Amino acid sequence: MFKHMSKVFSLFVAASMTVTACGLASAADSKAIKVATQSPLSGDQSVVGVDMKRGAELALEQLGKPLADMGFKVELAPFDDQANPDTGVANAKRIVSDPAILAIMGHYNSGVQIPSSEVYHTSGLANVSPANTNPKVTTRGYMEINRIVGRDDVQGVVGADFALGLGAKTVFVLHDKTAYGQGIAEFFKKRADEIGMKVLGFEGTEEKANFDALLSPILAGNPDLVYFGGMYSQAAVLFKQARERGYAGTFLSDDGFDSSDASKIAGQTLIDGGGSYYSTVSGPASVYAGTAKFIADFKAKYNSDPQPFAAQGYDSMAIILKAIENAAKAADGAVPTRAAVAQAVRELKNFPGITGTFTFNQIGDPTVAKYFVLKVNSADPAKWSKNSIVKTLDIAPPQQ
Amino acid sequence: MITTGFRQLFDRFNHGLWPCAIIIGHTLLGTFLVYSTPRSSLAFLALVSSFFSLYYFKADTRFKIVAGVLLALVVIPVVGVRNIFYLEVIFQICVFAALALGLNIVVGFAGLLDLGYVAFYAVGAYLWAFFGSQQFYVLHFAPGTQPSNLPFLLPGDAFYLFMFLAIIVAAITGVFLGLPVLRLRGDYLAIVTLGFGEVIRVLANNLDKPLNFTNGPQGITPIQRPTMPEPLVDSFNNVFGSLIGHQASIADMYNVMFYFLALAMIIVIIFVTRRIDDSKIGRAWTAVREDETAAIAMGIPLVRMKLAAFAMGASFAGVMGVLLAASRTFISPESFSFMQSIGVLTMVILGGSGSIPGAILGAATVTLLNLQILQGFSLYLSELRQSDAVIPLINFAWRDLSTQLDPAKYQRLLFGLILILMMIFRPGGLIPAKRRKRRLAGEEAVTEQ
Amino acid sequence: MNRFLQSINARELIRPLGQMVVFSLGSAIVLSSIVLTLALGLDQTAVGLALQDKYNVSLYTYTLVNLPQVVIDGLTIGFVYAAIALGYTMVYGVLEFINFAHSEIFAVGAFVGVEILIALDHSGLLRSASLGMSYVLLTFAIISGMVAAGALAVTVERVAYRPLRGASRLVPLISAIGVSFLLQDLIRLVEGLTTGDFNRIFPSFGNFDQRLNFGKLALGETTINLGISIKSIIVIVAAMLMLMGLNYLVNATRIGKAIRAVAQDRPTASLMGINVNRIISITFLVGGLLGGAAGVLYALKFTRIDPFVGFFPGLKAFAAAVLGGIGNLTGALLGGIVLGMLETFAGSYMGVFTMGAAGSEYKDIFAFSILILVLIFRPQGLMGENVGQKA
Amino acid sequence: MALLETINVMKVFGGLTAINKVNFQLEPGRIVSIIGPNGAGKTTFFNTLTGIYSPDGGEINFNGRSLVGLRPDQIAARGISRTFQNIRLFGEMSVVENILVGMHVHLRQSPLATLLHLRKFKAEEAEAENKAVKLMQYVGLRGVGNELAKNLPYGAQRRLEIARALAADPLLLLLDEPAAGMNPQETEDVTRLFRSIRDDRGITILLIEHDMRVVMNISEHICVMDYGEKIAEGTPAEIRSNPRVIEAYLGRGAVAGQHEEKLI
Repeated sequence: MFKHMSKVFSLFVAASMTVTACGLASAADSKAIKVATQSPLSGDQSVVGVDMKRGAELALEQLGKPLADMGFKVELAPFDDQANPDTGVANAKRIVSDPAILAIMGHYNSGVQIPSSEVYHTSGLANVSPANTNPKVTTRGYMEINRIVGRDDVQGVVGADFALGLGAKTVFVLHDKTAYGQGIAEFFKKRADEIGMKVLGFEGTEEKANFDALLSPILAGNPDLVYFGGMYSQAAVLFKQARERGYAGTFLSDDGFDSSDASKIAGQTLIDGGGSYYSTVSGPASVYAGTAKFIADFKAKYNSDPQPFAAQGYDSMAIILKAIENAAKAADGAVPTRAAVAQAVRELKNFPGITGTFTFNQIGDPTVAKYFVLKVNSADPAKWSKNSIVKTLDIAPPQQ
Repeated sequence: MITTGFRQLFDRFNHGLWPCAIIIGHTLLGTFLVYSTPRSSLAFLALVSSFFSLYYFKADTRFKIVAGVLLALVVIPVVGVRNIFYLEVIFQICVFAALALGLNIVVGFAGLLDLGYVAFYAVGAYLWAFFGSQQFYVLHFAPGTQPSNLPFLLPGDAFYLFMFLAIIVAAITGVFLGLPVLRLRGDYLAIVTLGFGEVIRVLANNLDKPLNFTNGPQGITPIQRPTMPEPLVDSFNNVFGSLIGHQASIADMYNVMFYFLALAMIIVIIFVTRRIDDSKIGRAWTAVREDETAAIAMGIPLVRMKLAAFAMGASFAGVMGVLLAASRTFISPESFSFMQSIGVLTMVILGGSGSIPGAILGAATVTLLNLQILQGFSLYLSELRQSDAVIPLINFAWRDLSTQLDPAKYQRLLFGLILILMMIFRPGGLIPAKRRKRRLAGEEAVTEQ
Repeated sequence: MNRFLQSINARELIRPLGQMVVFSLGSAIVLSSIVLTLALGLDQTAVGLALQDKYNVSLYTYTLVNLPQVVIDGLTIGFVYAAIALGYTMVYGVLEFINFAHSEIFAVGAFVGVEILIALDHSGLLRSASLGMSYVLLTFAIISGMVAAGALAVTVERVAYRPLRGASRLVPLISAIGVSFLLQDLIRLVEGLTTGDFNRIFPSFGNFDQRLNFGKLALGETTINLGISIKSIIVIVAAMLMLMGLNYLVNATRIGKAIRAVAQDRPTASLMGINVNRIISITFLVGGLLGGAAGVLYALKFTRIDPFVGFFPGLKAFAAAVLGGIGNLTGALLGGIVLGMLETFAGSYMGVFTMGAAGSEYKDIFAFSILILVLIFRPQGLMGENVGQKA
Repeated sequence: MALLETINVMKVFGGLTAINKVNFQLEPGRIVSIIGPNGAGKTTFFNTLTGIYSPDGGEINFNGRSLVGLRPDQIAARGISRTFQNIRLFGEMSVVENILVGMHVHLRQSPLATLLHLRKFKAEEAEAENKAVKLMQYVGLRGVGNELAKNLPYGAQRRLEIARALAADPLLLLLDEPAAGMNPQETEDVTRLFRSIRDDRGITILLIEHDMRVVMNISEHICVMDYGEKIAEGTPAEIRSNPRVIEAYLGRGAVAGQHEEKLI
């Protein structure tokens, strides 16, 4: 037995030696630039995390040309934060200690982004976040930290205003007990109270399958609208079960609902009754031609539909590449410093992405977040991209 | 055959002045490698592994102490400030080693399988997170809706007080949980502690209403750190500045400081554990683990001894929780998942249940695997995939390799494999626990077999 | 044929049915009276007034009108737990060993069943199937899931548990935890390599999503549709069949006799010429078959599965098995029903009774607290026998 | 006054009465045996005395105080030590440590003294170690202090178990089949050991034994159990000729035959 162990061990040593050797070899290239990504690539949140990374990968592949023409070799350095703050911080420190890395696209979990970005901040590494909606991400006022998604206190408000516009008088607010879902739901509830809607209940649940118990108080109250803050994987299951139990009102959810898998799960139940809506920053094909192309390209490359935040991953990477390009031009084609890249990200004006046009304010929020509210039009997952815009809102984030 | 060859080689050099030479050589080589190739995983492994040649080779104790102190207090901080990733890895090894040592008391010494160990870690972390942040003034606000510019409840230096408080609070939590469940049979206990771990996590996730104690899934931030004495920063820079190559910032120094704190905690924990293990309590634990019925018939109060083990393990985790909260300045329920408990258990089992050096080796191995080696492999594969490289013989382009095969994704698989293989082939772990040989007066010399 | 019929012991088939009825009614009545008493007591307090304000009905009426549906929901999930718990309890009864990996065996069953249905869906067979055919296809998927899970369970036992027999109790348990984690990532790996995505969705076909409505109950300004979906009925019926079949196997067949003998006294059974290893393999096979079937049923009921789908239902089912008295088949049924009911009652009413301070997010904790309480006062579980410690 | 006294002690498992109203008195300083066929309830009686089972009725008094309701460790602390029918040593601990565990109740060792290795801690440990080595030698084990208990040969394990029990300085020593599995020479040795334990240390001994040579050789008093009841009590000579005992051991027919023989 021990013999085997030593064999395994020597294999292992040999393997790590190769890794090191190759690592050394590639670092030698003077115009090599790396952009890191951090998202959960393992565990149960990897569904979203992997596609976020793929979005970035696709962006690098499609948009890396200007930099390549300038003689740079841009590489992706994908990290797995395992949705775990400890791993995230360790990776962050590894990332900042690699001088070839000029920027980082990440994270999915605010719980990982906040401690990790402390590290980026101290090293002056530009971070563009595709998914973290927690206000704390930007309210710390760090120069390097930006995000392209709206804040909880914006999207929740958008949802509530839209619900009122639909004529909803009573609502039941649910969320998935994650920083993301609960954040949005809290602000939805707050806004709903302010504008005079009656909030019948406010509940969080980590349940992924059996919503029966939760549905009893909902059906007893028969609200005009049910709001879910969280991801489609829970929301669609919940909506389906509610509809099957005879709920006839309207469903509303957030940008975590923007996945064709939602209709794969819930199908016709999303169309019945008062129908289903979701707010999103990711513009539909009819407004942004880029979105349709992105979905098609993504599907061609990875053989599956992009999950929520894949498009944001794409845009974050696009912004980073553009900023590096600008900074490199300012430096006369030399490899720019991290500070210059961070500065360049902040200074981008009206950058056209596939999920919006981005300009960052002084704390790194997009100055105007464009929100769409979409209606699910078909039970067929293939027609998800045909969902129609029912409302468009431009909202500036709070200035703190 | 390789093993015996290796052992012969080892024995040949393990006497006289050889060990000192090897230790010095190993350390110097490691330091040199890390210096010359600042981002090579292998160089770093070479440096870290010098702790183990320090442990394995027979040398004068005074020499070992001096070498160990130099390595831990000079080499690691200097190397760590040059490359903060290394310091972070070492820091995490220390934190997990402390946790593994704590769990080792419960699982290894007393034989109680605790699958919810991070619950106590969470208790300590949230203790300081609540009192060391603005959370006290947020009690009546829903998560995310609090006003900004709130004052802090306590000064940052209360941190040191809370390290002591955490010992007590976590121990009380341990007793509180232990009292009802420690009468249960071993395998029931495992499941109940698993449930308890989940309960604590769910509580942390949900105690944002009716009163907002934990800020729910949003987590608590900012959490204060103890103040950093300015002279320390200055003198560090004066002494080591030239070695490091740049001036250490306050943030760097905090990294060093928390590393020192974690290291100090490990030393305290090892000291306490060894002393207790070598007393009637330690013997009682082992007796309980070996045979409960015989132990109780010898007058050992079963429940009280199990509670003692539980409380002691819990208190170690509690202290490390406080340390973690302060070093991260942020705490959220995601840090305390079942996965973490299993991770710590894996460390204990891999190193050797009941073995103190084993727990440390286990923590180091798993942490290095997770943070350095698997991630390193994945990054390497990712680089290959972006290159035009081809595997020569089978003409397979790396580009086509599925990202599903990235090793970093398979942490659970790795933990699972370690647990199964260790149980089947080496249940004693990498460094099996050894009973201390006593020098018994009146006994004739015991011959080694 | 006649001889075969005679050889079937009718009582062994009927007995579990009677027990199910008793347990279901019993737990329903006990829990209902508790919540109704609570509601009556809280009716005129702030709790009742808050509800009056939002729903425009009294707390008592609200509680009463919701009851029938809550009971139906509780029973459905209770039967799911019971079906999974049977696998734990079978193995525990024979080996005194918690098969921690049972939850992943359950998940593998679910994946195999769902993948087969997805493949049928792609081939167009599913959508064109008649009603009768759709039931045949569902049965086929369930059986495939069972076979895969059963084979896996036997393999796992051979590879990861058998070499450890005779070691202290914790050793195989730790190995089982390892197997559980290993399998989660293996499912993910295989699904990821073959389909690129590990979130799988039970295709919609047949009439399983339809709901049988029993009637409407008026509650303030709204009405509540009382009913049960066809898939819930399938789940309950299948769980009943599984329990009856298992009960029969254990109590009225030669293999069952051998299983019981091994459970009671392994060395003696071995001396009597029983091949202990074979019986243990059979036990794992049966546990795996049941787990696989439960997995496909779970996917049918709740639509979406992922590689980690087994963990929570597995934990709950284990709690159910312990609650009922682990090693006892009837106990698993009782534990499942009680746990399902408790959880559903807590989830449905806790939010109202605490004025929203603690809602259904605590229902898992609630289940665990009950488990801990039961273990403190009755460590052998509700139906377990008190086996004295041997000195 | 009797050292140990049981009054109508009962223990019931399910429907089975394992011990039925046993009245038993044990005078200090004696060696007494309990005999009886397999399943007579002897070991259950031991387990009830030592608190592993709590009695379902009756009284148990030891040294003038009731033992009912006490935990096994509390009973052990009162001065009852025991060995087990199927040896239960702490296999992964060394021989000396096994004996040290037996001293658990007598060691003071405050936490502070333990952590700081105060002088009184060191002195106590050293003294305990010395005592352990002496005990080892007393039961006839030499040079194995650092061996793991599981590595000892069978006979040595039996001796070690006795040493461990003696380490607690008990008033009463309960031995459950201490000579089982031993050859005649070993049996003779341990029998001598038991007698010296009583003679040198004044420890009262109660033993369960099947080997009648041991029983008849060593016991001053014998108690016979069958079907959970005490059926006879007396000196070895009395027991040897007691018809109920012969009946219990040989079956009813044998006794009837014997009677017939006498009648004729």
